[in-house]
Amino acid sequence: MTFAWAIVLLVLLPLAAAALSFAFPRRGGWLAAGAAVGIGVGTAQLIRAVLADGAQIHQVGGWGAPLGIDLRADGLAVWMLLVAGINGAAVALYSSRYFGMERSEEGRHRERYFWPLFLFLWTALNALFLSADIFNLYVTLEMLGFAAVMLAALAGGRDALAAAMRYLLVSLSASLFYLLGVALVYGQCGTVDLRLLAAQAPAQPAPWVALALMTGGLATKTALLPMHFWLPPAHASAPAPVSALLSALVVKGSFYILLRLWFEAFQVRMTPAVAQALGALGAAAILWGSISALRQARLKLLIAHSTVAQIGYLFLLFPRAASPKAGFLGWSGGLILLGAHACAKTAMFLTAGNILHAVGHDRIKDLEGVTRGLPVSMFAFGLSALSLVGLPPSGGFAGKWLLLSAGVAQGQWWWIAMVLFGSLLAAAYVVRVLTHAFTSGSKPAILNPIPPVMEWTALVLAIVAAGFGLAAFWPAELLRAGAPQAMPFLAGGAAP
Amino acid sequence: MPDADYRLYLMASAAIFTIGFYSMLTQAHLLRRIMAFNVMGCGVFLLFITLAARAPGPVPDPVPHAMVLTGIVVSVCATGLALALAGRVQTVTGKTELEPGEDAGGRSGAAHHGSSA
Amino acid sequence: MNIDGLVLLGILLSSFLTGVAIFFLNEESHRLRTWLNLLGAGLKLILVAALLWGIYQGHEYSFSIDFLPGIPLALGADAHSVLFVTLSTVLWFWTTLYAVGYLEGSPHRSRFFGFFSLCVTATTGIALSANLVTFLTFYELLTVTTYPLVVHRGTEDAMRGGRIYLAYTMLGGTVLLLAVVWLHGLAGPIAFRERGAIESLMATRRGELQALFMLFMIGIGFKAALVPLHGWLPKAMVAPAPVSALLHAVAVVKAGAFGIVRIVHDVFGIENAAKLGVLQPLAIAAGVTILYGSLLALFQDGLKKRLAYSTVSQVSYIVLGTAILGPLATIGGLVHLVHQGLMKITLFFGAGNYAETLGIHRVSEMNGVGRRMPWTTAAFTVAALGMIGLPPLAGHVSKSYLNQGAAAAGQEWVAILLAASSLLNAAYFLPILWRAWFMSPPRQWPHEHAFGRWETHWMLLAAPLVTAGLVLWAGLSAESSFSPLAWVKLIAAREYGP
Amino acid sequence: MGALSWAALSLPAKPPGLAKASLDRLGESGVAHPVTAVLLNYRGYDTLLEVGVLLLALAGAWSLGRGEQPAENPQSRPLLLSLLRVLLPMLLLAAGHLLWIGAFAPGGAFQGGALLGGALVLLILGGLARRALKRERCLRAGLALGVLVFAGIAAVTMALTGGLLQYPPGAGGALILVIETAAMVSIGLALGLLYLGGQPPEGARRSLLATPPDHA
Amino acid sequence: MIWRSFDWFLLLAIVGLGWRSLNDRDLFRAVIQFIAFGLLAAVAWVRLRAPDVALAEAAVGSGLTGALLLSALARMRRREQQAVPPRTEASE
Repeated sequence: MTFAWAIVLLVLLPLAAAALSFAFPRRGGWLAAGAAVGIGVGTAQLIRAVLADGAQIHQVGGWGAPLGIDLRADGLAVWMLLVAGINGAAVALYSSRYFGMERSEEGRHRERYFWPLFLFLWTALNALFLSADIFNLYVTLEMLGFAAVMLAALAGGRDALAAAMRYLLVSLSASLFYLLGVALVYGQCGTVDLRLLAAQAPAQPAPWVALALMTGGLATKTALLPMHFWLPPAHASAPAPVSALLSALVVKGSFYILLRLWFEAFQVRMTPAVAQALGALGAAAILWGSISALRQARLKLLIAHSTVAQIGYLFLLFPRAASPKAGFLGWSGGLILLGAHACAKTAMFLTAGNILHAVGHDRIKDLEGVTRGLPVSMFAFGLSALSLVGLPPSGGFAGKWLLLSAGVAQGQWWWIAMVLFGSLLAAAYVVRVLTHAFTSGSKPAILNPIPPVMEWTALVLAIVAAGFGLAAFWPAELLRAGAPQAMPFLAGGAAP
Repeated sequence: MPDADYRLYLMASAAIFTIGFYSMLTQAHLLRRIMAFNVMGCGVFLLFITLAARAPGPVPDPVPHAMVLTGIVVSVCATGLALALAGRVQTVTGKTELEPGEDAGGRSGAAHHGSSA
Repeated sequence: MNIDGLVLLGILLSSFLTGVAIFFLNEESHRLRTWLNLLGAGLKLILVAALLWGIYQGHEYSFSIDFLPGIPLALGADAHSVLFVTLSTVLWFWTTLYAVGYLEGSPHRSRFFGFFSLCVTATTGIALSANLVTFLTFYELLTVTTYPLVVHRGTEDAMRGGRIYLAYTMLGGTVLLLAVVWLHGLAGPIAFRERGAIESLMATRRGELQALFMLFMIGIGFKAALVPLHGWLPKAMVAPAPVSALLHAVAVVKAGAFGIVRIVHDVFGIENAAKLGVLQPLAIAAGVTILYGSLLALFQDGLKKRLAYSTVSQVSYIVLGTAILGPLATIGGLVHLVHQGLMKITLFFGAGNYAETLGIHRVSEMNGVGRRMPWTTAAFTVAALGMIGLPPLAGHVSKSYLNQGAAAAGQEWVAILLAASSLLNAAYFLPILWRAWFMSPPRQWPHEHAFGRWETHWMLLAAPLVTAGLVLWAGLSAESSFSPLAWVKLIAAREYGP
Repeated sequence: MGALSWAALSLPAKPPGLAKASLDRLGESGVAHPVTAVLLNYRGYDTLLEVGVLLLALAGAWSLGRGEQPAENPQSRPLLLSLLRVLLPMLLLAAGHLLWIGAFAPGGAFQGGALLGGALVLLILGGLARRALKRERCLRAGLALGVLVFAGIAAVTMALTGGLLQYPPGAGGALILVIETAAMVSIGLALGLLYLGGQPPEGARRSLLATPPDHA
Repeated sequence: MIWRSFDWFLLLAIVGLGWRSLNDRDLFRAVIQFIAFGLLAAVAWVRLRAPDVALAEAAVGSGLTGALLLSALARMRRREQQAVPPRTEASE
């Protein structure tokens, strides 16, 4: 199967499924299932191709950059597709029961609109990861943003709508910042192709401003401190599967573009100062996010604030990977952490959804005795917490290990302390939840039964998150096999 | 019709974008913020089109034109969506502004259980 | 990796799969759970026996899979591993039996035994680790799997104890992680017993190595309960008795002591460590811990608390032996790893029996308990006398080797220290024995349960009797060729061999 | 703003754009108007996703619940109706014209779609679209049409030429026209229906003149 | 010269209208100014030789967006009037 067919499966199939599920609202679940299978096949094929032959390029329309749009699958892109695929499929499975639980007119309405929006979101993610064209990335970014906002609004309550409104305004402004940057880049370089930009490496001032604008916009969409304010309310008030998508995947879309910009197209501008500055924001996010997660009274808000902190970890990738001493260690560490966080966060939000539905609230201090009613869910929560804290052999551990190793190789002790301290804070806030869950309360307090599929989906994802450190060498291999030639820093700090 | 003075247009695009962004930050009414977004967008489009007009050759560069067309459609979609959402926000909360308190993040729903279920 | 290596994997999986299976058992399927537990424990015993036999036959065991990029998850069976894995497997079997009896009828048993099995998996994993990252992995797993056991009762007290336990051990784990990452950054991935990397750094990176050694000792010292990192141990006493037994004799504290031995012997090498000048501070820390633990034990009225402080003190014997250069001290320290385990588990079984049968939690309530529960008290007495170091019991063997080793190394202060500690041991154990045997029982016990024919449930009785027997055996047959001492001598010979 | 102006002014006076490249290869694109060539051929993939965004925006708006009929002034209705009678055919004609001339002159699916959308808004305002708005299934199909046709053609070109949206030689013009027609219908519908601010109101409503109750 | 002053005039008008439309106290007037802003932008596109964009801007950017804004404003006002107690000050 050629790369082009994989694109048909990864982009056109979910897009068509989205349109069809809008046209035939009752078939949404089945269409999503079909799209999930197609995406699975496409991703598997791409992984195989990348491992065998390195990065793959497809010139849409046969024109080729700069006139046409190039799509590209390299190790990074395929890894992101895989992460999105796993989490997307899990959320789809979960949602097949979640929205059906509510038998009201409103519940049916939600289910009808969840599927097209969800499929658009998945289309946008796949298209985003495959794109090598910064204007095309803008279009995918908008699609991603719209789908995310409307999914967040699906809960329909007062909080959810206000949060979604804020999210939309923030997201739209951020997109325009990005687009303005694209305009400046095009005016300077005459191309919007990532690889051609990398080859040009212009030194004029305009790209600096462009890069600053794009970074600002994308960092806002990624909810990097101090532009994180919109995230907790939006992620916490959305329906559980949507929260999972938002935290696990949506913020990573814009983060991925940041990686592409700084490490590929404009890598000449990746000076130590820039890397340290981005890393410092990440460190601040770890602190702020963790401490405010500690102070939350509600489970979903706690998880949402933890996302802010975990995003901070992702930004530690910049100072780590930008160094010639540790490049690949930091790079693979950050990206493995990204995958691990996605799975762990999805599992956590799905668990929170189960709890919310089962006991009718998610106030942490009143969760006593929940373990008895929902042992599988709480076990899933515990397992995903392992990964969030970074205990071995979880994916979170593998990622942090590599980041720490990179820090040691660079001799930057301040960052190492930050990572370790962040882990302790993470341990503190997850233990806060587990403590209440383990306390033998007087009442089991389970109001509504939870369909087993919803509990087991969360558990399987949690097992993936907690166990995939055991296979951490594999994504590292994938990232190396598919590393584009344009990323010379990856040669540095290769794992022995 | 002689060529326009492009420097003027470039500066105007920067000004329009800045005005839009400033209002996005300072205005509270949702309708104004949505308009502010459109004004910002207009600034970006003006930059694109000016750059296209500066391209060497007899005809302007069509690529930015196509990009702007895409952008305009996206922004009208965004406007429609945002207005619909703003309408719902007003129906549910009775307000046409977002509460500034929510900016802090984390306050929302401390006492109030979101209707997500 | 070889086929033999699968035995190692089997040793881990025998309890891991049991644990996972138990999680999914219905709370009511009491019999099935018991059988599963004993099956897992028995299977593990058989596999360990097979391992011992194989090693005796000259087989080499190793198992490794890819883990982090460039670093495998590796298991191996060297002399240290076998010593610790045998100890923990044997004691686990009896603790399981004991726990089944102890928790009869209490809630959340599936959860309890699930984590119980996982906890032992982690302990055997620590024993069998063949490199630092594997060690770290199981070390953290141990933290995670013991937490639910500590908080098992779910009371306010339990939760508080659990929080403190977790805070200490997570902090320790973090420091250990830092040390491991740092060492990997300096020397690349290291398997145990390969000291080339360290040796090449000895000349150039002396300061860093010293700092690293300190970090390792702090990181592991939390679990080994070295003063002042011991604060969690008395608080963790809220756990049910079998858990305390496991924590003190088999799993957590012991894993800490074992970790210190590993780092000194197999990562740095005892001679390198001596050249770095880091052994003396470690010895002093151990000495302080020994005295401090014994002193505090003296003032505890709670029986389990007294035993807990006694552990703080006794475990540092192992550390002390490791920190003194010379084969005799090494033997003394290592053999105490086994002997202390046997004695302490017996003591905790005894304490559990008193609590479960008569509702006794305090030393002051123990008057005449020997008449009501002679078998339990006999086992308790054997272990307590062993702790004091009375010949021919197990404790005596360890202490005499430590004494001789210290003398050989020219560290006379150790002899004084040990004498003082023995006196203190006697001071806090003998009054208990006196009360138990010679004072008259009260008219009514605080909270008496009837258990039929025997003085208590037979499962609760069997375990301490067996372990007390082991204490006797380890002391009496110390000089035979199948005792822990013989095995330990082998290790020491290799450590100081050519 | 200063930095922005400074950056914009620092851009090269003759930017190295793609003007020449896009004109040079116009012959291969199947259309004669460069902007249409960019939109539907060189960068057709962008447009495919964009048609998706349009549908997504509408789906998003509908997900918020039912919209409302805009309240209108009864006095203005006769006037509006007579205006519509003249305007509507003209708008439809103009939309078709724009679509057709898009191949070689300014115009195309977006502009045509915008006119269609405008016509739809006028119909709604005039209360003439009431029956049409009740046929939700047709609306949904019409809205999805653009995406489905576009994606379908993308897949077909894949089968024919081995390249996504790589039109077989000579067939470019025709395929682009098919895509544009379907896209124009969907664009027009979507833009017009966004005006309602939600899903079309339920058909049960008696009179357009009655103030619709708030949809909570 | 004439064209140059035309550019000046056009751009000043656009910037001015942009500012006014976002800051006028009366929302209705603000929307009308916004529509005018869009139409002037369309003129600018023509001036920059972008007739496609001008067409789209006039139809979509100004026309449809204006219609959307006006109807949204009308709906908002109606909701405000229906709300109990009436809150007129929010429309400014």
